[in-house]
Amino acid sequence: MAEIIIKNGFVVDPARKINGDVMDIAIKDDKIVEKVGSGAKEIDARGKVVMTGGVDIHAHVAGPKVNVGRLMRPEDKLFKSPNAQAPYRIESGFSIPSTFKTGYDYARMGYAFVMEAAMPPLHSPHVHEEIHDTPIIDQGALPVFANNWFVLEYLKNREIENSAAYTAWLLAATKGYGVKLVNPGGTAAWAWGLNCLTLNDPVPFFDITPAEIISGLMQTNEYLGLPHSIHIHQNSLGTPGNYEITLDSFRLAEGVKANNKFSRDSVMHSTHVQFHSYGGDSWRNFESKAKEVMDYINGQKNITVDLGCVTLDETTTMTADGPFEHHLNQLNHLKWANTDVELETAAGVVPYVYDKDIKVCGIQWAIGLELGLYAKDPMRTFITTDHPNAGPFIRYPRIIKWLMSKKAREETLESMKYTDKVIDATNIHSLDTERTLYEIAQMTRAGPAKALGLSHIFGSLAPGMEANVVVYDLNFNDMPDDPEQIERAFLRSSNFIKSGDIVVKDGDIVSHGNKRTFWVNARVKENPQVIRDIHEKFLKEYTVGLGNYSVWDCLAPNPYVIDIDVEA
Amino acid sequence: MALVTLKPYKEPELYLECNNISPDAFAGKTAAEISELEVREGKTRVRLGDYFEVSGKPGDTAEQTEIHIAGDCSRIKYLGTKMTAGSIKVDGNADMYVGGWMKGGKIHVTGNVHSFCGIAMEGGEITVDGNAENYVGSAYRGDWRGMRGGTIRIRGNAGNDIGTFMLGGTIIIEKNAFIHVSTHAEGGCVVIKGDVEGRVGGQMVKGDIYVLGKIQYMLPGFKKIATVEKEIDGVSARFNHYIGDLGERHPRSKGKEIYANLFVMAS
Amino acid sequence: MPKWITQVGCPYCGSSCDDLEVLVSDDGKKVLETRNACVIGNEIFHHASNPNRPTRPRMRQEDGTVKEITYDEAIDYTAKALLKAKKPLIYGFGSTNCEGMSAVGRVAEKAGAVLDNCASICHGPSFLAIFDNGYPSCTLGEVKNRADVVLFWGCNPMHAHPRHTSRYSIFPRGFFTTKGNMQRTIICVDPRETDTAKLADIHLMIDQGHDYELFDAFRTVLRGHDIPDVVAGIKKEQILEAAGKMKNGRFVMIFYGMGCCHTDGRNHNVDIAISTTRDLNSHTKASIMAMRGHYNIAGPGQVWSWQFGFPYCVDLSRGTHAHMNPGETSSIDLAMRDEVDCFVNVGTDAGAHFPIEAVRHLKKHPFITVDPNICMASEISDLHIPVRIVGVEEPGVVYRMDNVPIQFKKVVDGPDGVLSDEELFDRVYERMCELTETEPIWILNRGHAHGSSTAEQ
Amino acid sequence: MKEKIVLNMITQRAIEEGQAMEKGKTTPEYFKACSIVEMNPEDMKKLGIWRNTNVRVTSEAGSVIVKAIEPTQYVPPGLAHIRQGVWANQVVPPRTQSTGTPQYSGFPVTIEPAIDERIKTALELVQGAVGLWKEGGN
Repeated sequence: MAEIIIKNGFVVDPARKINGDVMDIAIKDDKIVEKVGSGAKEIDARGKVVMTGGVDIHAHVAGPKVNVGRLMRPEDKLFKSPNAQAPYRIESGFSIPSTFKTGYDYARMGYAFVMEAAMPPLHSPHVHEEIHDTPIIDQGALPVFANNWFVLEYLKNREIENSAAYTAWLLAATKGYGVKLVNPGGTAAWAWGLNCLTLNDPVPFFDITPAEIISGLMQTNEYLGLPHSIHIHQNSLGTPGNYEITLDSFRLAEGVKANNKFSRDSVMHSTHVQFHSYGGDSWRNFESKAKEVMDYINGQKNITVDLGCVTLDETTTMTADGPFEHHLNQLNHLKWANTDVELETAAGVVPYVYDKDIKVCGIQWAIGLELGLYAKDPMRTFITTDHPNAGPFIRYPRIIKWLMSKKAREETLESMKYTDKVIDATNIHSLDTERTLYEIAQMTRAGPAKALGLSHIFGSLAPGMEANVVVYDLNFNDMPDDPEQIERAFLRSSNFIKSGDIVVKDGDIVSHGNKRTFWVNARVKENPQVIRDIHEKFLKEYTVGLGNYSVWDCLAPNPYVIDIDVEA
Repeated sequence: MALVTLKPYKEPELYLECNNISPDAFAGKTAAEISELEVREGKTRVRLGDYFEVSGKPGDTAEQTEIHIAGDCSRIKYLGTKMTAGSIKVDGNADMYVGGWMKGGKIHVTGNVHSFCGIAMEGGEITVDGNAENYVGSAYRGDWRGMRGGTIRIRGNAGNDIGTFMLGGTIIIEKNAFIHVSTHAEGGCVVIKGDVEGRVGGQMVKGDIYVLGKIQYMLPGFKKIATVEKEIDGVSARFNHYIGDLGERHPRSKGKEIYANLFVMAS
Repeated sequence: MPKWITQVGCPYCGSSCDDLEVLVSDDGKKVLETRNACVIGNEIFHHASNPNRPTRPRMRQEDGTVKEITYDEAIDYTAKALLKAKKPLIYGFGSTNCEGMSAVGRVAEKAGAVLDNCASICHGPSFLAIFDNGYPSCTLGEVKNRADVVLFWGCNPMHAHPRHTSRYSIFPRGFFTTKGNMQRTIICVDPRETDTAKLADIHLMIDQGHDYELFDAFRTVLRGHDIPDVVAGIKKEQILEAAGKMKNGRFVMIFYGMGCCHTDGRNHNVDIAISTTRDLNSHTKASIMAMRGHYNIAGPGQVWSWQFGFPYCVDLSRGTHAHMNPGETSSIDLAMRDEVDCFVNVGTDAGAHFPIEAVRHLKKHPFITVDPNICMASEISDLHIPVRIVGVEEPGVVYRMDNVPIQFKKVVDGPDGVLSDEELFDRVYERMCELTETEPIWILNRGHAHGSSTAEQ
Repeated sequence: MKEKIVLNMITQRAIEEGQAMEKGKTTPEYFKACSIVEMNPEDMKKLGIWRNTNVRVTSEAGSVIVKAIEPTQYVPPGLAHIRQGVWANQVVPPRTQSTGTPQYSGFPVTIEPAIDERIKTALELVQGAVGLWKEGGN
């Protein structure tokens, strides 16, 4: 690695309030710098847009349930795998791509960092094995906490300090990045075939409610001062009328203040809100409540969201929300995989076809986009598809196209079989908002980097930042009339420099770059009770020895460890 | 119809994967161009002309193109896969995937075919004068969308997994079949003119099966509801009408459950 | 002083017990004693110190005898054989770590090979069933902590997984199962009265090969329909009794084995077992699990799924994309149809465990064995390359039968100069790159590590 | 008394086989554990043999000499069991029903007394099958 200069591009860097200024971006080794010498390699970006590398706050790209999806869907590969780009590795699959294809496709789109959104702690070695087989992109993973027996016990007794000590231990043991909640209490109930559909449903046996779990983990998170807030997939996902439960969950964050040294303001990241913004009381009168949900978010400062946009593809749903997948399977009767993980969590996987000619799918599509259009603060609203749940991540450029072009939205809406019914049940048709490149950069870069507590390395092109620079073939001053060109430009970048390595040229991979695994090491003062509890549970209830549980260092061979010292 | 003749003159060491022996791939080309078409033998790329003598001239479209393979294709895979129109005739045997993912046109094999004949077929006709191995008209692994249309006629015997995950179309086995007929099917019609060992209609949701011979082991999930007169593929007879698989889920229509039908010729 | 090493993983069966204790000699080279292992596991640890074990590659000579050669020569031979073959088959991985399985993926891609593992002749039909119907399963701790009705269908853990019943499925006391086996109803379906069947409360001695019909009967009964008086040799009353136990259980666990996968119908026996599990979830909580044979035979299914999208029978000969269709791209079919022209047997013994006719077909072409021990395959190979024993001399990640990854440690040093599977395959890959004058492609930029870093605030 | 009997064959694991296999496939333990066929005493009676008699087992795929023993785990009449391994695989049909997995269980075999015939060792069987066996071993 040496010096590179990207010359004369339209720089879009919201973190520095730069909006289309023609500038040079200089790189030395793996950092952005003020200037470089005359020997620097030049990349001509004249007439093209230059941004920092994308940051994906929520995608299922590595680990056991992703792999169950791959394993159980050979038909996702048949005639759907692109030809390998010699001399690089074979790429397989559409909705659940192989690790190689995952790394390559993210890189082609100019993404530098991807957060694996749900890591079952017992399976964390598997998650890390997949991460280190995913080329180019930096990754972290969020262990799941909200149905974990230790957490449920500590929070039932309101022992935040113990909960924090356990959380810190588990983050280090799993090399995890932050605190993920999936269907709090509901997944624990699923171990007996049950669920928690509201915030006050008692969790069987544990004598605690989802609301108490959410509040308790929020307190735990801020007690530790982790870089990221809690990251929550709320109860009652995908059910008509669930927006009220969504709003109830949001309200738990009212008055809670962010405590951290990473310039993060939020205390709750609510993920794939599209699945949680449903009105009506059945699929018959199902309707959008995107406005109600976004109105609330717009009025707050300490909550961030990602969209979870439906892309109208055949895809594979997968979530630690075990009972939801069982429910979905009873609706579509396709194959169903499930894994209940001892003491910790569960997961389910079901293929799903979002058919634009099915009314409900059309409404779901509209809800995701409405959320993105209603958002007043693009720094707190991020573009995702909950990959692969609402669609594969390679559709991000398509979502950008829809958000940037009313024409593109109308074309899709018009192509549906039940256009009028979708219009009746949503507001998409009346929304004229078109997002700008500046806002798109906020929603895919500056915003998620800040929410993850990584704004000191990602999300901006300021000198000193990680040298992630992407060039898109779009003329800032003369954006194309044809929205398809927007999608094409974002799908295959002209150039992508990742940590100082040129990894993509003209949309093709040219290097495997140098990927890293991000994890958080929070040091708390020794807590003998928690240590005793851990030893006891491993002796009595787990089937794996404590000594074989913590992820070996060699499984995350290129670590980026964020150390935190927690003052008692 | 314009005729192209392929005469095999060399046996491959392994097997040839000939996805492009189809009227669609040949249409509008000269014999020389057809000879140049790439086929695979393992990881090596070879030309069609390395193994076949190509003569004649195809039509401008698939529909106008008739392919005659004047010789045995026991080591040729993927004949006529994805074809949409026109015809292929093979003098002799053919290997796996004959007519797989086929959408239209006709294939006639005078000998036997190996497995996966007519896999995920959507339309057209396949006729095999000899026997077929397994997975006639089934789905590709993992796909719930099996055969959707068209007709497969096997004049001899067939093995297991006939019409697995079938949604539409017709499969006729003129002699005997082994096990697993219309497993997981949600439509379509399978006719077995000879005997079947068992597992007929397991996990079947919808669709029809006719067995003109005997079923050695009936599934417990099938229940006899009537004896009916039926005509099927030129045979009129009395059949015992069973419904099932009672162990499987079934859609409801107008308050009634819709079952799969199994008709077994009454002795 | 000899030293006890604790929480050691056992490289034998799919139970992948990780609670063994191994006494290692002063010099760290010899296993003296083991605790907690079953008789078979115990044998593995002691066998490592067998003085007759080969420690150098052995090449077969024209007169049929073998001669020791260097690793460099063996690597060169293997690389050339793989490059020369039009369609090589690399098969095995019954006793290899995931690191080795990952390394071989790179080799296979370069060689345009078919990559297959022992599931092909074992639980392969389970994969076919999972493709068609999914897999509602759980980890073994769920069984220990919750299961009150446990079915063993066509499997015999008392023989094939000796500690399974004591660690997970019948005897252990768990969080909600504090009375252990007293709290569990055990149902066994098997044509023989196996040692597992002897432990069962209900033994359904099924007519061999009629599992599908019996499952169909259970499903039919669960939906409230009548069934014939006898199905698959089992009386209706017995079927109703067993179905009642399952319906009334709070957590029903179905373990199944080769009794389903090795007989007529293969995958569909598992397929309908999965349907039955799904049906039971409308009444109570139910889960199903394949009794995988080896301690890491779930491993290649995982590694190759994330690398290529398929758990086994991965045909990479096209070079551009992976293709899988068991029946076509499966080892036995490839062998019997003469569809491959080079065979590499890794960490298994195809010589002993393939039907002999398939071995004869494979032997027409170059035949290479990579395995720590002398086995039937090594004794008919053109080349035998010994490697370190995973779980004894080589650490690594392994996947237990429930797909839980377990990090197995090493307990003793391997024989001097003997490579691990991963080292061997990486060197074969590098040699293939040299021979083809191409650049090796590694995922992680080797020699360019950032190292640990602390965020500065 | 019959000269031969047709039984339904299965080949499965046994702990003795597992232990011996790990010891080594050329050991006497492996020979003892695997070169046997378990059959119901009634079937032995039909065949007119005593337990521990050598028999020839023949399937569509081949033929092997093994010792008939009384089942260590009960086998009903009509069924026979050879523990998985070298001897079993001399007779296991390689047909897979296009699933990839051979017919390791549920195939018909003919069993006939072979009192004077010798049971071959594992090495002799496997090396013999591929033309590498030399008398006296190698």
